[in-house]
Amino acid sequence: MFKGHVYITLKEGVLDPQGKAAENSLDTLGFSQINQVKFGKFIEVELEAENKEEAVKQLKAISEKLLANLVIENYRVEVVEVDK
Amino acid sequence: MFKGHVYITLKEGVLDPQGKAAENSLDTLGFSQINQVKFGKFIEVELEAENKEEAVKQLKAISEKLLANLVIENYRVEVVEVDK
Amino acid sequence: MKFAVVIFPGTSGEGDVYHVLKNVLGKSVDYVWHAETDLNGYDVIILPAGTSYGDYIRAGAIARFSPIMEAVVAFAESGGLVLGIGNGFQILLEANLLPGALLKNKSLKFICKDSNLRVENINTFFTNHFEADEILSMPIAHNFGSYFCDEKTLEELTINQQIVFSYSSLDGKVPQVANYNVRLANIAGIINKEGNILGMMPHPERSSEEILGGTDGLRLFTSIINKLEGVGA
Amino acid sequence: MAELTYKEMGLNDEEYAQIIEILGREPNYLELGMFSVMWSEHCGYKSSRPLLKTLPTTGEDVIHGPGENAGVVDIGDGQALVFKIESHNSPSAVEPYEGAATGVGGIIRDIFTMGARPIAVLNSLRLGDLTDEKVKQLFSGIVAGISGYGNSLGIPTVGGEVYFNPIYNANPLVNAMGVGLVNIDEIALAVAGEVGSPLVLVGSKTGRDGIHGATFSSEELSDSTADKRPTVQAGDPFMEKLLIEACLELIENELIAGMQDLGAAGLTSSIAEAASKKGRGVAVDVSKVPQREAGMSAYEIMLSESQERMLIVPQVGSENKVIEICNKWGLEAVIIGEVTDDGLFNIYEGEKLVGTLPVLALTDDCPVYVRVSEEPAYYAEHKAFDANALQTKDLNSAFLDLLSSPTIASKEWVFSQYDYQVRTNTVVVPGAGDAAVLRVKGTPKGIALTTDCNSRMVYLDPYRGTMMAVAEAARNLACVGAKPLALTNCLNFGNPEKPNIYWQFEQAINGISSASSALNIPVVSGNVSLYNETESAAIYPTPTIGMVGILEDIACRQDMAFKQAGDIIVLLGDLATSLGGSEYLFVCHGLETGEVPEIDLEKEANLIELLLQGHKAKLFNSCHDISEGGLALALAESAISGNLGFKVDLAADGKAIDGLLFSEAPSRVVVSINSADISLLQESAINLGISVNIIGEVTSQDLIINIDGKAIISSDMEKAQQAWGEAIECMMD
Ligand SMILES: Nc1ncnc2c1ncn2[C@@H]1O[C@H](COP(=O)(O)OP(=O)(O)O)[C@@H](O)[C@H]1O
Ligand SMILES: [Mg+2]
Repeated sequence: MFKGHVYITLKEGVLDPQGKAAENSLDTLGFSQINQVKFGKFIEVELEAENKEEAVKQLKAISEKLLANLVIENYRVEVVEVDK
Repeated sequence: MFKGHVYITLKEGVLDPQGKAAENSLDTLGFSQINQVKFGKFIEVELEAENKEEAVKQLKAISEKLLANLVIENYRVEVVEVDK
Repeated sequence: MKFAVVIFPGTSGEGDVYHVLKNVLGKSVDYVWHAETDLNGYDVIILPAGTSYGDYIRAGAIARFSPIMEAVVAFAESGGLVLGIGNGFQILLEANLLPGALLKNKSLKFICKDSNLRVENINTFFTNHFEADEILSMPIAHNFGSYFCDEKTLEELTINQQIVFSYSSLDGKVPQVANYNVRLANIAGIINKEGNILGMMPHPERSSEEILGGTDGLRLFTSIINKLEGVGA
Repeated sequence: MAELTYKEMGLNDEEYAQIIEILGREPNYLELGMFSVMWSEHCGYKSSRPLLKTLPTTGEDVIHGPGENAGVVDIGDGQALVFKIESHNSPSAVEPYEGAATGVGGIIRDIFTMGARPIAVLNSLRLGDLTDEKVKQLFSGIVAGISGYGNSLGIPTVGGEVYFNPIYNANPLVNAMGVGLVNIDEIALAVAGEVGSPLVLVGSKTGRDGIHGATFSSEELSDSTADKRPTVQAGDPFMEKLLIEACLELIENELIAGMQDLGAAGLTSSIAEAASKKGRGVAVDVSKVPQREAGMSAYEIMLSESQERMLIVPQVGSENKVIEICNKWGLEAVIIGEVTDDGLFNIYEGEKLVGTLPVLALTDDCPVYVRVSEEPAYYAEHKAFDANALQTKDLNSAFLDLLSSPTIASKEWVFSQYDYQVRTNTVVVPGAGDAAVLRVKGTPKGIALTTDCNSRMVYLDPYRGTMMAVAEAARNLACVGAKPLALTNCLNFGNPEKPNIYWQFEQAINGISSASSALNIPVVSGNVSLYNETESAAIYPTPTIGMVGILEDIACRQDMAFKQAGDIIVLLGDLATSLGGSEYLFVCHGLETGEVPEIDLEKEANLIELLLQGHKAKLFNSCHDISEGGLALALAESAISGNLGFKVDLAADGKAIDGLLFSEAPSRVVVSINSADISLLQESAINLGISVNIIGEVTSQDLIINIDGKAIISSDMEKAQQAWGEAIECMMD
């Protein structure tokens, strides 16, 4: 059993109104040292696989097929084996 | 200038309909080895700070004040110094 | 001629377009459940507005994998007419039947209101009952309604006149700026190069009866009927 | 989770003793938990039942009154409206988005549980001072939650109200009203079916969320509610949508003997209520219940308030068909038990019997309290207030201040987040009129929907104030052309164990009764939310009234917008001056006091009759009732909506000028009509004893009110539009 993480972020040049809104309210809240905020997704996955490579392959596959929209998003996967 | 990451996940026991929907869809797509999918947020932050501790403190502060909804969400922060 | 209105799990807007086609226009129309795989006998496929699969992950992300979508793709490739309204548009984008993607509204809020649209291209199956540069009023109701594509795609859309509807002010002015983001933001509906697949965020089915405040939307449906019955489909 | 004592579960010593007596032994933890939720205020109506019994609940159109999941009224052509209003206050105070969202989910389940297709949602909100950051967060979270849930169901949110008052800072109110349409012969009821019929649980898996939610919502909010946060429930509108379609398909195919949604107190309550209807018993095996989390105890499973679940009792022998249809909709459906004849609620964990108690003990033996009632000192004090003692104000700036007071200002910021058009039946949309109007496809008919309650008036005089709320709801329906049919109510109050609060409660319910019988509008459903208090204070008593009405001919509907310059403006009703409880006193003098204006229910009934006659004769070009802000603001709202001005001339005749402009005295409506039609209107008005005051005319621009020839209010349209149209937006974004 493997545990994987998928990180989904917006591509350069794609507007991130959520990030902008956060920057503004942080400003009004007095957090003047915050320069930039970018919103993305953090997806935790539990999966079965022969080995780590196999697991990475699967995570990439589901990211490209379903979890991320490659027109606007980039993704990064990471596998953490679960010690039973 | 520091770069920080904020990871926001649903608290144990809080319903994650998106995760459920993803699991079902992946199942029908033939990814039978995927057991569980949990949706969270991945937030990238650029901020000014004296030092790493200072930066961590700020990330925690903005997570609690704005980024995370502590009623149903947990958060984790992480700082990566940016080498200029 | 016969219309099909596809229903996915959680689809919420199917009844509105069905009502217009059947009761306002007296056309024959069926609901088609997403698990079906056969679209034989239909002339126009409509992916209705609203929500599907709760719009989880991304609007349209799950629906595009429903069994019926293979048939929709085949139908479209053979030149059949496909109309996606709102959520239907989002599904067409996720299925790569149209280019680009729809992002969260700038306001970060759901927006329900009447919008003014300028017709940018009247030489399509879907717009031949409009007049060039005519200003229409149609409601919008969406969360993810701001269109996005890369500059290259935008150039192609522009050159091939694939931008069919633009958001506009009443006087018909659409800021003709160079700014790529602003130009994107004005896009309300696009068509594929071949001209048989239209996706739009505004709701023609909600502006097809006087009692609802206007009938501009109705002419989109009569355009389709006109073209098809004209060519004896 | 650590075991709670019966006190922590909200039971007192007497109640605990009573339970021991009923069982003839100490209850085990599971049984205790089940008693505590069923005997909570929320489920057991401990403090309210005796008073609620006094409400008029019958009428020729009433098919089902209180007691079912929702009320049902006949609208002809074999169709009926199913509707109910319900609160989700404390969950929304803790988690505004999910709290409000699940509130919508809950009321919608009540509607389709009756076999009705949900066709509309309304929402009645009370929030604190909108300049307070915390209040802004609550406000946007609540509205986003209603929007997020309702919109994805494809059910239009067509109306409601929002009031702002510091009294609600820590105690926001979220009342959601659901409305459905059903063919009378397809109405479903929550009955247990035959002995031996299986109990089928459909929908979401059961998790640990919401355990003791019912108890929680029956307690005052204190800092310690922070510890109760695990009781927060998250909604899944997609699952709800599948449930709607599946359940309606089951009913269409006549496969159901009974159906009951799972709400407060989860399985315990819905099973007990279904079984009690026929004095039946039930045997349930919790190990059969699909679970979201590992290692859940019988206690947790029976008390969980996980959302989007339905209990179905199939017609004998049709359980497989039922499960099949549910599966087609992608819904999990499992048999978790069966109906028995021994009147006992037996809970098994596999083979093992883990709890057994009499069904009726849970539903009918819940103790009932007639609390002590005492008139609070404030009542007489406020009544004694003398408005003549007020320092004089510049009334033109008062007018502009009122226009931008969030309680009066345009609610577009709210309803533009709601899909109010889906289903393409909404013909008078939010903001356009005093009530929403929906067509009924396939008929010439329309239905009108509204919610109303000015809780400041109710606070100052619970009896009068509540009569005013009922009257305003009826008037709002009549203003759009609808005959009021029936009402639902959501009684939001403080802690009834406090004599002053119980007095408010008692007076308010008497107010509903009086108005309801005088106007002949029966009460067919409702909901009670008590203990809306923090350490600091109780909320204003807020008996929200939801009302439905019918238009036999939808062509006779009307909105509030002036239509053409030259039309004459008529005030139907009196030139009243009483300022008691007015928004003017609050906004311009910082006062919430005064004697609540008198209300003459017979006159109200006649006014409504006059409006209906006028609509029928198509006399009115606009119609708007006078409520918050008084005559001046009613005029302004009609003008702004129509983008036309007005010139009004009033004679003081020694009356107080600010009173003339801003009094919120009831039973008054502003209409604009064709000058040719005035005599017609006067005729019918005289017969009904309603005074017709011609006060001015519609103009192409500028809002002007002269008193004794002197311009008291004078504003250009742009200024007024901005003040009224952008106030809330400016405060929020
Ligand atoms: N929370 C809300 N949701 C939807 N519509 C609302 C809401 N609040 C107010 N509205 C709409 O705004 C208009 C004005 O509301 P209100 O001031 O309560 O009218 P009235 O005073 O005539 O009852 C009505 O059409 C009402 O339905
Ligand atoms: Mg009102």
